[in-house]
Amino acid sequence: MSKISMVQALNRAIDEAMAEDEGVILLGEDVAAKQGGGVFKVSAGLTEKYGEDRIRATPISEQAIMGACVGAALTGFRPIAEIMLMNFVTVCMDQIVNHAAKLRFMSGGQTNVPLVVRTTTGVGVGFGGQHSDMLEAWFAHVPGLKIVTPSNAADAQGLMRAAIACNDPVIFIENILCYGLQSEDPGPNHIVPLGKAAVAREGSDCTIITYGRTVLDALEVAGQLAEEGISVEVIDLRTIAPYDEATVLASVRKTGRAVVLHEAVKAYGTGAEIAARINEALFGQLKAPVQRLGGAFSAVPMANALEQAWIPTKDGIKSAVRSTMEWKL
Amino acid sequence: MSKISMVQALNRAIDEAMAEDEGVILLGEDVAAKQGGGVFKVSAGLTEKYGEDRIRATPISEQAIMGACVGAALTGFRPIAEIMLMNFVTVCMDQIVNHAAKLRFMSGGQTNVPLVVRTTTGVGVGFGGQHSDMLEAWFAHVPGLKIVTPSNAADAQGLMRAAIACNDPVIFIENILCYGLQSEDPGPNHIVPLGKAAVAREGSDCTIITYGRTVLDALEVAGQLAEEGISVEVIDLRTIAPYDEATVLASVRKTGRAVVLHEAVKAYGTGAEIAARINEALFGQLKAPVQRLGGAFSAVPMANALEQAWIPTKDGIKSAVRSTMEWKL
Amino acid sequence: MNRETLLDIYTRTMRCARSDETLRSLIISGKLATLYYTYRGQELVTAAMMAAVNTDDYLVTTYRGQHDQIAKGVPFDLLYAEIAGRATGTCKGKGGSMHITHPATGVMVTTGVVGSGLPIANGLALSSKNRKDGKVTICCFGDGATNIGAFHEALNMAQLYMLPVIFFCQNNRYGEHTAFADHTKVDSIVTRAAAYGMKGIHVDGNDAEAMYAAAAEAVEHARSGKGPVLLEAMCYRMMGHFFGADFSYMPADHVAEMTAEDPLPKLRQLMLDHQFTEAELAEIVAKIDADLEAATEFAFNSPFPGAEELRIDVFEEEIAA
Amino acid sequence: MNRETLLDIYTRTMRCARSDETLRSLIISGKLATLYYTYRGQELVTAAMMAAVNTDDYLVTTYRGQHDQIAKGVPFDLLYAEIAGRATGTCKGKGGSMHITHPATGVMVTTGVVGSGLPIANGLALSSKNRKDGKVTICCFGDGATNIGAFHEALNMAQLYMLPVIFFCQNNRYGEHTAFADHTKVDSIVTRAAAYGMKGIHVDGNDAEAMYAAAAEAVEHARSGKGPVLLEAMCYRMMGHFFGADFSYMPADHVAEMTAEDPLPKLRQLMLDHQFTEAELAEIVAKIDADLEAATEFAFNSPFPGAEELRIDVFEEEIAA
Ligand SMILES: Cc1ncc(C[n+]2csc(CCOP(=O)(O)OP(=O)(O)O)c2C)c(N)n1
Ligand SMILES: Cc1ncc(C[n+]2csc(CCOP(=O)(O)OP(=O)(O)O)c2C)c(N)n1
Ligand SMILES: [Mg+2]
Ligand SMILES: [Mg+2]
Repeated sequence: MSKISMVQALNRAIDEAMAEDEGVILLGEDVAAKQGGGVFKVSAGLTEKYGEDRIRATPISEQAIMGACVGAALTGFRPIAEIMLMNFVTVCMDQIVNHAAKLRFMSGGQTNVPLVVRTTTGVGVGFGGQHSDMLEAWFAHVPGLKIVTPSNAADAQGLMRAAIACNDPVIFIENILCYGLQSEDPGPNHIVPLGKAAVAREGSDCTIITYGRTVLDALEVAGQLAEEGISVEVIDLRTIAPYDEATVLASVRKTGRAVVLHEAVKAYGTGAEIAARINEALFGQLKAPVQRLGGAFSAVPMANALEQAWIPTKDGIKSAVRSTMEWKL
Repeated sequence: MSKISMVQALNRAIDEAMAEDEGVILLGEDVAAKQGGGVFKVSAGLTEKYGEDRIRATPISEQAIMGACVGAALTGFRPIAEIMLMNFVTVCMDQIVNHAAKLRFMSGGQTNVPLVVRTTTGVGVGFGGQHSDMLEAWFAHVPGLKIVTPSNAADAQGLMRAAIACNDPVIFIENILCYGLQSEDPGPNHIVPLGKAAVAREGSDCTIITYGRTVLDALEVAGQLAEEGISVEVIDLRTIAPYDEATVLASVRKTGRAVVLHEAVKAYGTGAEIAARINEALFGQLKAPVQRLGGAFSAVPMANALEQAWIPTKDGIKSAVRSTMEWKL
Repeated sequence: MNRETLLDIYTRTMRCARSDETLRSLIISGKLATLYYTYRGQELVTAAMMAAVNTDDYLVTTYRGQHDQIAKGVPFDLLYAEIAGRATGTCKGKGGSMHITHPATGVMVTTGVVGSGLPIANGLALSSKNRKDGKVTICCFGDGATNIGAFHEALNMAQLYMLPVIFFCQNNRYGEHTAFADHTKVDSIVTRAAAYGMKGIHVDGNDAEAMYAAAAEAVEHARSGKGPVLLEAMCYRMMGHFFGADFSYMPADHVAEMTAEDPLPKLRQLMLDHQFTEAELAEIVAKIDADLEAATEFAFNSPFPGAEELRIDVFEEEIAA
Repeated sequence: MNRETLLDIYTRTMRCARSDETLRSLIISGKLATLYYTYRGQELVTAAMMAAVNTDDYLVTTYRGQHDQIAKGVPFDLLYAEIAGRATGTCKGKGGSMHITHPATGVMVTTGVVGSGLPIANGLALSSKNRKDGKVTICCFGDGATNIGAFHEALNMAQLYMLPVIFFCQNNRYGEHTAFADHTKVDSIVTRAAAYGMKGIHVDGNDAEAMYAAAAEAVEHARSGKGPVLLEAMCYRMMGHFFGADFSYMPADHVAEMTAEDPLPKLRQLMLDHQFTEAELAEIVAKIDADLEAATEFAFNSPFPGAEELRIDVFEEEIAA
């Protein structure tokens, strides 16, 4: 079967959506043909097909980008806003949180904001403190937003189609390190529904719950632990919100053990909510405390030596699973 | 003993700090004498004493306010930035998160940002969706920030002194509904150290962990439950970061039961982290699952009927404690 | 200005003015408990502007925009029910006076965050430009809002894309407690149009004829594809920031000076000068007052929203209980 | 311009130019793996500016500000160690090239977020104003940064408070892949000064004499209490956004046209015109090259930071392991 990279997959999903619906438009810095189709080339070739009215390169004005997308969405467009790197959402949180997320509710359902905010981030490329943050926990705390974090190219394609089709605002978080990842080509018009986690690997002893790039780490660790006789089930959430609690609980009910893993800072990260919910639902039924793994409690350091120590390592994941297996009161 | 309101207490703490250290300055919308000393009058009388160079009314420019405070702090000033309502941090998150919080780390300790960000919020006054949010969980997720949430006037005074003295950035969250609250006057130069929770009421059956305005609700509920023979201990965190885990765990170890309560949206709120940590530390030692109470999963509605249903009620707190007491596997 | 337009402006103005009085007296009498941002002194600027556009043109406004909504055509009964937090309000009571939405009259967003409406207005205008639907978008905001980043970003983008949007600054000379001269060093906001290569218009908003001419010129410019306009209408906030708020920080002599410019008596005189009779004017007001009384009754007789509404309109799908 | 100043500018320029070459060749050869924003084409503008200020004046710059830092005086060895992620770097390797801080030479903040330096620069200048320490603050940023909200808020506040700050726009005609004319409709950034009542200066940044005169004028204005200045120096980003990045979106004929304006050969000619000899110039460069070689060696021989550094400098107190 042929392969497709995550960049190609995203491009295809947007292309398909644009072909299908004139209301799909894309705004962001450098996204048009004149600028080479985006810094990561996700929108390459689209201006040529759909024109500059639909693929709009913007000034460096994230509030204006987001506001324009919110406004257009209110009239029935399905805009995609590209925020070049996730840290830059900090200059347009107002538009996302006070407006995009709330306008359906505050208008009593008269209006809605079918908007996709595409952004990317990732630790491990030496981009340092202001270009590497994973801020999904902030958005998960905001009623009205959906949050997507694909871990592979095929899902990226299918989730992007679902995100564009969604009638509510979606934060679509890509990981720079995953852009080149190849998946088996799912073919055209592939759709992965929001709110459905994937069991990325089945297992019976311990569940790792994760999303985005760290799914790859979890799968690699699961493979290694299998050789030690530990059977790890890996859940790829795919969407953080809506949270697929049923899939998570079914797995943890089966294994009795859970490790929650993400690249974002551990403290007050999404892992806290997931762990709290597992504990609430399965109190007294767990064989070991739910463990959480996440980034260190500091800004992301630039020096490679430190950056690698910042991020949860495969060794760290392995020992978390092992200590969960060995846990005794 | 004489009484003092929270507004008076905050004013006194700032006044004392300004008298002591010329580096303490205040920037914010309407804060100077010409504007009446702030919308909530917290800075009333200070311009007259310290002059317009130190009490600066600003344009409506939260990024400029925060940036000016960050810059001044880098040179040794101890600025206080007033952000009129907490929702407006969404227009200056970049300065707080990418700069104030990170500059000490990114500079390798060469610079630091002794800044206090004062802001206020609160559900229950009919301010609606864009003026009522409690966003402390966002800040708790950001390494480098400290977070203060006083529940009474005396603490507000003492914590404000500690916050201004702190050599790192502090987010100081006030609650509009508490401004008029009276405490016994703690007298001048009262200091409450950051990172120390208070046992607001002792009890033996169940611990309520909370902070800010909901401490009052918890205390009221504890009083009522005492009549039913349920002995509730109330922990007032006072600072969310640093988190006083020792005090919390000591209490929950004793009671075996915990309810975490806050006004902020429950999902992905600070309660998730607190619950996760209690579960991690006391796995197998709890008599019931840790319960969490927080705001509903929607924007804050304006209509009073809905707003009251949005916020955790005293009845809700009561039944959470009761169900925790009655919990059976 | 022809008599028909003048009458239109007068009617819109008086709808604003009478509603303002009604709401203030409901609050004073304790019948209504709400945060209300009176626009006393700004009735005319918006009446003239809305007389120059169509009902289906888009409007974005602020917490202080009840006059903008009324002048645009939002029915009193739905508006009052919303302000009173009733299930029958424009937004089922969820939004409240700071967040009125009413697409039927083009009222797309009312925001409580200063400056945030401007970027959103661009999006509405971009929609019109792409669809070629011929609509213009009016975006109302105050003088204080022109110092916030969103203003700058929005104006630059609007000009770059040549969007059919009118940035309508109602310069009432105060942003909360801060006087115009204390929040910027420029003498007029319209100076800033040049920073984007944008057309700017400055007008005395208390002069009905000048105000209407300025509005019509701005609308013609935007609608005909010549790009956005920054229109600054000078007016005055005759009371505190919100109704009931202290405004002792406003110098009494300046208040007196500006009160002499009150647009309501001036407009009334203009009507008389145009041979409208006292009786005609009284009849218009009587009709408005009757509408307001009916709206008040409708609002107070309407049910409150039920708690289940917290799970509705968060997403398209209702959240499970 | 006197010969001494000219020599100073030349030396600063060549320190920037030689360092840029050094870093680029270290990256090409694979010895250094880092994201590096070359400032090729912008050496002179900053050299002239820094020649006009004192070492203890404050500087705020961006990811592309290595030339600003070098021209301001940051020692090569500390800078190179930081870029190479070593414990001996200015910031112990934690910040990296995008976040150089070096208070000893006034380098207070280097930010990677476009436009965010401007509000912070105000704070440094406010500190100087309140302390009356006579310092000025130089804030460097690009043309693209002038469309973001922080720019607007900062300029308005600076003028309102009459802060001693120079907003130094190095207009290199690109913001990432977007050409100047595609991100705003104004012909020059300095037009925007009027939107704040601010003094604006526009200068050909490839002309050493004009550039130095403009810098000196701006510094005199700010330092003497006359308020902030928006100084726009026209220059050109001769390569891609970061070193190694594709820049095929830059039209070849425009690149050629701008290359003819390259400040380095022009400055060299000016030196010769001022009777500096080839030998003198060569000696200056040789000395710089020796410094750079030593710095490179120092950097590569320095240790990496240890993992415990993740718990240090987050707060004043070290975080417990
Ligand atoms: C971002 C932001 N900062 C502060 C506020 C608080 N606030 C509400 S209205 C207002 C004054 C606005 O003045 P102006 O733009 O002149 O409008 P006006 O109230 O005069 O109509 C302020 C500061 C806010 N709502 N949003
Ligand atoms: C708020 C924000 N948005 C986007 C970016 C991504 N970005 C980095 S540099 C840059 C271009 C900046 O252009 P300009 O201000 O002209 O500076 P130059 O790179 O030319 O020196 C962009 C868009 C960013 N760093 N910050
Ligand atoms: Mg105003
Ligand atoms: Mg540039």
